[in-house]
Amino acid sequence: MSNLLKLSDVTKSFAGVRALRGVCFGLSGGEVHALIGENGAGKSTLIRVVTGAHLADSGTLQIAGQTIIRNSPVISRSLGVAVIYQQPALFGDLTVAENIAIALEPRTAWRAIRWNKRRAMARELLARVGSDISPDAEVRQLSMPQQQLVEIAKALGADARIFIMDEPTASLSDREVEHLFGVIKSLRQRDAGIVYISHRLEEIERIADRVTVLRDGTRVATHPMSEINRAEMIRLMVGRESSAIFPKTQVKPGAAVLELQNVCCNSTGVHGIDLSVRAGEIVGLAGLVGAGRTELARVLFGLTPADTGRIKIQGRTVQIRSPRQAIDLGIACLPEDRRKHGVILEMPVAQNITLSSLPRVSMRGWLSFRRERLIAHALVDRLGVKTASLSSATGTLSGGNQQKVALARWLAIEPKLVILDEPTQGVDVGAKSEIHRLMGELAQRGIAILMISSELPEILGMCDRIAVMHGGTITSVLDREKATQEKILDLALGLSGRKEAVPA
Amino acid sequence: KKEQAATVSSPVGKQVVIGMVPKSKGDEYFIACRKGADEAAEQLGVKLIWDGPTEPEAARQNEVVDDWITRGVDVIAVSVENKAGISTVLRKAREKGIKVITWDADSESDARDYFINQATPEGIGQSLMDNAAGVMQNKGEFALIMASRTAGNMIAWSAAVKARLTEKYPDIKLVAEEACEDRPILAFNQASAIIKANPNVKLIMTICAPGMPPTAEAVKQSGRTDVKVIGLGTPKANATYVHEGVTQAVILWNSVDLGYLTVHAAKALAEGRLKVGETSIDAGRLGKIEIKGDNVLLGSPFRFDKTNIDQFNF
Amino acid sequence: MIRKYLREISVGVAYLVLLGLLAFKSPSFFQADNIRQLLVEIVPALVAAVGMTLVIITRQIDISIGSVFSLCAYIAALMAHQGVPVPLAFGTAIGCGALMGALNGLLIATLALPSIVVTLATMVIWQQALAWWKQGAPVASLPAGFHWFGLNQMAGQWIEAIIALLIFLAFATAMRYLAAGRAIYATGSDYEAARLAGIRPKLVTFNVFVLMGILTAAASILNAVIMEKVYPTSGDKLELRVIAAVVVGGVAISGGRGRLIGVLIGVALLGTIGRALIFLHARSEWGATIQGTIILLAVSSDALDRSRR
Amino acid sequence: MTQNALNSVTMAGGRSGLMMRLLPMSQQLVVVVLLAIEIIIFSIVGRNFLTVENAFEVIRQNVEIGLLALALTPVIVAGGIDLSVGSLIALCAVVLGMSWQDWGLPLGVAVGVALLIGTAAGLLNGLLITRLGIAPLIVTLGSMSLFKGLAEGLMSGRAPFTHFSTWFNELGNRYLFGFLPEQVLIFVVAAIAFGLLLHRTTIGRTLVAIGFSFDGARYAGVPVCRRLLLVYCLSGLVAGLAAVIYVARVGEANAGAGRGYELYAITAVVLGGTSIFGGRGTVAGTLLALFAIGILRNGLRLADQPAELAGVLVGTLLIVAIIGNKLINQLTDLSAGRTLSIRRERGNPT
Ligand SMILES: Nc1ncnc2c1ncn2[C@@H]1O[C@H](COP(=O)(O)OP(=O)(O)OP(=O)(O)O)[C@@H](O)[C@H]1O
Ligand SMILES: Nc1ncnc2c1ncn2[C@@H]1O[C@H](COP(=O)(O)OP(=O)(O)OP(=O)(O)O)[C@@H](O)[C@H]1O
Ligand SMILES: [Mg+2]
Ligand SMILES: [Mg+2]
Repeated sequence: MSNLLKLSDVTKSFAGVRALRGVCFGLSGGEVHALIGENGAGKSTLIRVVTGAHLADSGTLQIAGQTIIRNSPVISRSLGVAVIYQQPALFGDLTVAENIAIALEPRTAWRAIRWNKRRAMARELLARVGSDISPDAEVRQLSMPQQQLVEIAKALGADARIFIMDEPTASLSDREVEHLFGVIKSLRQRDAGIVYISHRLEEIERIADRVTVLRDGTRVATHPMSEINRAEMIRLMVGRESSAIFPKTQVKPGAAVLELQNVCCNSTGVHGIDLSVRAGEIVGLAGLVGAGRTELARVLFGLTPADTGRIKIQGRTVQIRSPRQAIDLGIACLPEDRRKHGVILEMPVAQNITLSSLPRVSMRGWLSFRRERLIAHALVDRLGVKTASLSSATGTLSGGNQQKVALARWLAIEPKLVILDEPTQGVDVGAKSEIHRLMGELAQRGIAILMISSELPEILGMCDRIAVMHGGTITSVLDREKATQEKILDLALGLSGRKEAVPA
Repeated sequence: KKEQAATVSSPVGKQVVIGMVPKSKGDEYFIACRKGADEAAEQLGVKLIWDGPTEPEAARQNEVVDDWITRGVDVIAVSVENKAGISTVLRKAREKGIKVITWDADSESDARDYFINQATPEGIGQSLMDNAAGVMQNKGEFALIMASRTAGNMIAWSAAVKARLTEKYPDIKLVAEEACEDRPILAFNQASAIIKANPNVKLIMTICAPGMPPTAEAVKQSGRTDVKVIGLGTPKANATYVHEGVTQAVILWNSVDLGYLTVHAAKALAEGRLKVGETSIDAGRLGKIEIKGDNVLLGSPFRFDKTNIDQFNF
Repeated sequence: MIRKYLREISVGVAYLVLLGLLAFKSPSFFQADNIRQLLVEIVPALVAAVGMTLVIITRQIDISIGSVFSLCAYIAALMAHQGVPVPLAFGTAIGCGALMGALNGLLIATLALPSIVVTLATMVIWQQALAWWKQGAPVASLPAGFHWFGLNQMAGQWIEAIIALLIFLAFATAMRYLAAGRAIYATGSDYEAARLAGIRPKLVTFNVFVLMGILTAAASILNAVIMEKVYPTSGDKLELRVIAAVVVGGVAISGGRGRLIGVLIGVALLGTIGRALIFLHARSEWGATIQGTIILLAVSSDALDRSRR
Repeated sequence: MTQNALNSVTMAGGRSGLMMRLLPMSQQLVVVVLLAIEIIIFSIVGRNFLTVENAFEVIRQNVEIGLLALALTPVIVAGGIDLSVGSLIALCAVVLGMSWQDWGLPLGVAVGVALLIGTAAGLLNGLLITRLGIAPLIVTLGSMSLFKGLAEGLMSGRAPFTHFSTWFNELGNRYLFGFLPEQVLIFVVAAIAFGLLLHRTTIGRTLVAIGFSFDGARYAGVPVCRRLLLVYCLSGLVAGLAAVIYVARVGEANAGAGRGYELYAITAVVLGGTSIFGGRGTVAGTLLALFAIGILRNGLRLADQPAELAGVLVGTLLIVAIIGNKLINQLTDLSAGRTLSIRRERGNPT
């Protein structure tokens, strides 16, 4: 096996933060080398050092046997490194074809563009990741998962031997994940090496040959997959025995909090939605990418108001025309895209937390900074947010902690119904189990929860009932007992379910 | 303390300080005025501060004067952009014991001691219109390009022109009226368009010093020898066009002398030599200049044409 | 397809309506020499607008072009006046434009300062410096080679139009079919992604501002040779006119989007109104009102489109 | 877990907390220094510079622009911009004159009408920006030309309106107790009002949120459209007020009023450390910058220096200030890369 990648005691720190401390890492042809660790452990930073997005402070880097002095995205690429970054690095205003082409074509500025060639190439690559996105679509009109797919296609296109994937499946649903794994296998046969980062350990178990665990910027262990199990991985990542994931707490559901009857929203393609969520109940929304789960959440939160149908909150028929109204009705919504919608990165933690409950921290419109600090402090403690202070910019927190801040904001309004859109996406096991624990706690306090997740184990583990969406509508609702991975997948794929589909 | 300040800024000692405000810096016409003012200041050994708006905007002049009141000058001489506007602050200056002169354009008469009167709006309007009529043999179409639609004096002048037109020249028709915002290129474009759009326009009158040469240029480039130009401007800038016969006449007073005279009057005023009831003032190379009431008369507008334009270099 | 070019189409239609009105009300508008005059009138704005388009696509803005325009033309004139060979004078002017653009670029690209603030500052500086330096005196008695490049009037006018057209076509094609052009779109669309893709966004931004300076200088020369004198105020308010034309032409102020063809139409539309009003014998004091209305209508048009999807 | 979070909050609070509060102020600090330098220099070279009268004179002369700057601060903090305020002064001034002289309304009422027009114009801007989602820069670029055009059209070559009642002119020229200009009172009130609005009310807080991230604010249930409408209406209203004071001070109303003021005002706001990208900004900073500029103009004049020099120096001041601010930022914890990649997530700069 050829040695593709070799890092030895690489160190990298950002003003203040020591992101990497003397990390060693290797990758050889034909293997999938998984890189795991909690949020902020340094995974992304490590791979950004390899790709030249960041320059290491010290340590040596060898790509394909060559020692790199001053790395850069261009150099690493020329040496056959292809990368899928955690935040898709795409050009929203440009077409899919061009996004892919820019990554693959030579760097020279005085080069003629051949558009047809670009389109053809894009179509071919997208097909390989099993997607039919039009090459002429503008990327900014694609959903997050679709953008992920473009990223993957981009990486595949490069005739690279080193593939680096930073949480590629974070927003993908099982079908695309399967496809990706297929691709990875074929790459592996071609004797390429893959560095695979994910917070989903079952994925790791399936495809990885080796696992390296990072904690606080140091490498704690590297093991062949055969010699390590999930519990061990978690222990290494977290540095302590972690509570079981999905701690489902049994709650006796109360009266219906949310009732939907034939809700339609033409602009988003959501139609014929019938669903009810009772107090203390956790209802899961499963489905493939683009099934319309997030769209439904947006309808309920008044971002794209429903055109027809009836929405009842605690038995009262209501109109939800704006998020403001939704909040006044006691509806909270944790959005899918944390960094864009979930929190305001530049704002201090405290201000982020109280943003949706300003009436509670003010008298007749006058802010009371004391109350703000009190409320924020209380929630920061309750959720165990790791932050330097209440007044540090939320953007300086790790994604997982940003997610907790976003959640805290919604707890601050003391909601009746909480909509969670991919609440644990890209969140590490530690933070993840805390978020799950919190969900249980909320349920016990009689709050109704509607959770969207692309991670079936999570759905199966957490939910009392599971509504499966396909093509913009709910094809069927399963009870916890009846639900199995296979069944849900069938329904999600629209193979079965038509018969049991609730009449619209 | 003030004495010290004075001596600091002027070793000569008690030197007369005159603040002179043009309507707008960078306008050829006022550049010419400044020439004369500097010349006189040189002769008389007075300290001349020359400052004003870089673009015609009413409030700017007030601010200059306000600050000079604070600074403490002996005489403030203003070429008034906005009559009512400036008068309030000029009165304030007089209360503070500063002598006030208006030149080129007058303020309200109680707001200043003397007006260096080279022409009233009516006077200008009349001679412009009369000259135009002369060129057009009292009939036909003509167009008007003014510096701006907002400056008070512009409005007054164009009004005066129109008044004269309706009162004396029934057969002359004003077919187009543009404002060039004091921007030569606009005057050029507007003139060229006017000529094309109004085939039988016989004359373009441009009441805007920077706008006049471009107007002539446009007429010249249009190749229409039958269209003539007159207007307010400085001789030197228009000389070539006058000789080429495009521009028939440039109406103006000798603006260098205007600046020159203003400074002389200012000094006299400051030293109390210019008392109420004086009938004349001795203004250096201009000799004795007549005074009527509180108006120092430079003489009525002057008509530059082929015959005399080369004698003036401003 | 129609949606993609909605802005170009709607603005184009508006322009055709205007021309139709003229053809109907005052056909004399379409005399050859009037059209030439019109071209000459529009040309400088067009060349500057090409530069501004690049700048705005890079998600920056440059409001200093008015001052740069005045200064470059003035420098060229002064040199020519002092007997420097005209081509050399023009060359130097362009060089100065490049330098002033480079200064903006340096502050904006390397120090990552907001372009609107930087260029606001340089605008004031150049403008006031020029006013201070020469107190607004125009440069007269220029050598023969200056006015209309030493050609006769008609030839000069055609040359102007042709030069501008060539510049336009060159950039229009480059922006679509040259990697360098696409790099500008990429940089404006997402700076960080551009960096990761190995496009050097700093360099791109810097170069764009240098180009802006050069094109501004070129425009100022095209404008200077029209008359026998060069005035230090020749560029007043140019930035507003140009930016307006560019956005009317459909270039997104948020960067990354827009096509030069639209800009061409935008410049033509806004550039024709003034002259058109005179030919329509309209009360010209309403000119600014009409301009404003057109700008607002144009930009509203694609807002409606956005709400449709 | 909860335990150590508690610690970390209480422990690490101090330093980075202080930094967070100081960081947005760094440019204000730079401006303070520049201001001090100016004052020192001018009190040496300028005549009667360091006097109470002059101090108030400076403020008095900058009241109109100052008002605009105050109103623009929340606009820019909310991530917007309003180029139309200068032209709006002209429009309101003309309307004021007309409604008084032509329509024979009592001057008091005419003032009301002017303010109303201003607000309506602001509303127009706001509606175009929020309902149609067009970039503020573009909308107000258009309305700038529109309002100016309307003003000129309405005047159409007639003489400016003058000879307003004395009580009205005094509003712009009388000195209470012999030294305190009346309009300065109005300005002080406005300054305090805007200060409170932006920094002490929930509205101000939501404006900051909108400025940092429009979408983020929307998802947090902030009534973004209503808030934006509010700030643009306010800036319209204040432009109207500025027009009234302008007319009162200069004693005449015409379509040339307030030309170019928008740039002076914007200069003051950004010099005062308000981020043109939205989010960061303080009224105090705006005031500081306003004085820095006003004193520069005034001081140079008292030192017999030409206005152009003042212009050049203002430009230089602006560049020095933002560079200085940049350097300070780079010394503090937020590295360039950090701020940049966070900016990535947000809308466009202009
Ligand atoms: N550009 C940056 N500037 C400053 N600090 C950074 C930067 N990038 C990462 N860090 C810090 O470096 C540490 C490691 O970040 P990194 O993104 O590598 O974590 P990660 O392992 O990718 O976490 P996740 O699982 O959330 O992706 C974090 O504490 C983070 O705060
Ligand atoms: N540009 C940046 N500057 C500073 N720190 C950063 C930057 N980008 C990421 N980080 C830090 O890196 C760590 C991981 O962030 P990253 O964006 O990789 O993950 P995420 O998408 O935020 O969410 P998660 O951490 O759950 O994966 C966090 O501590 C975050 O604060
Ligand atoms: Mg990461
Ligand atoms: Mg991450």
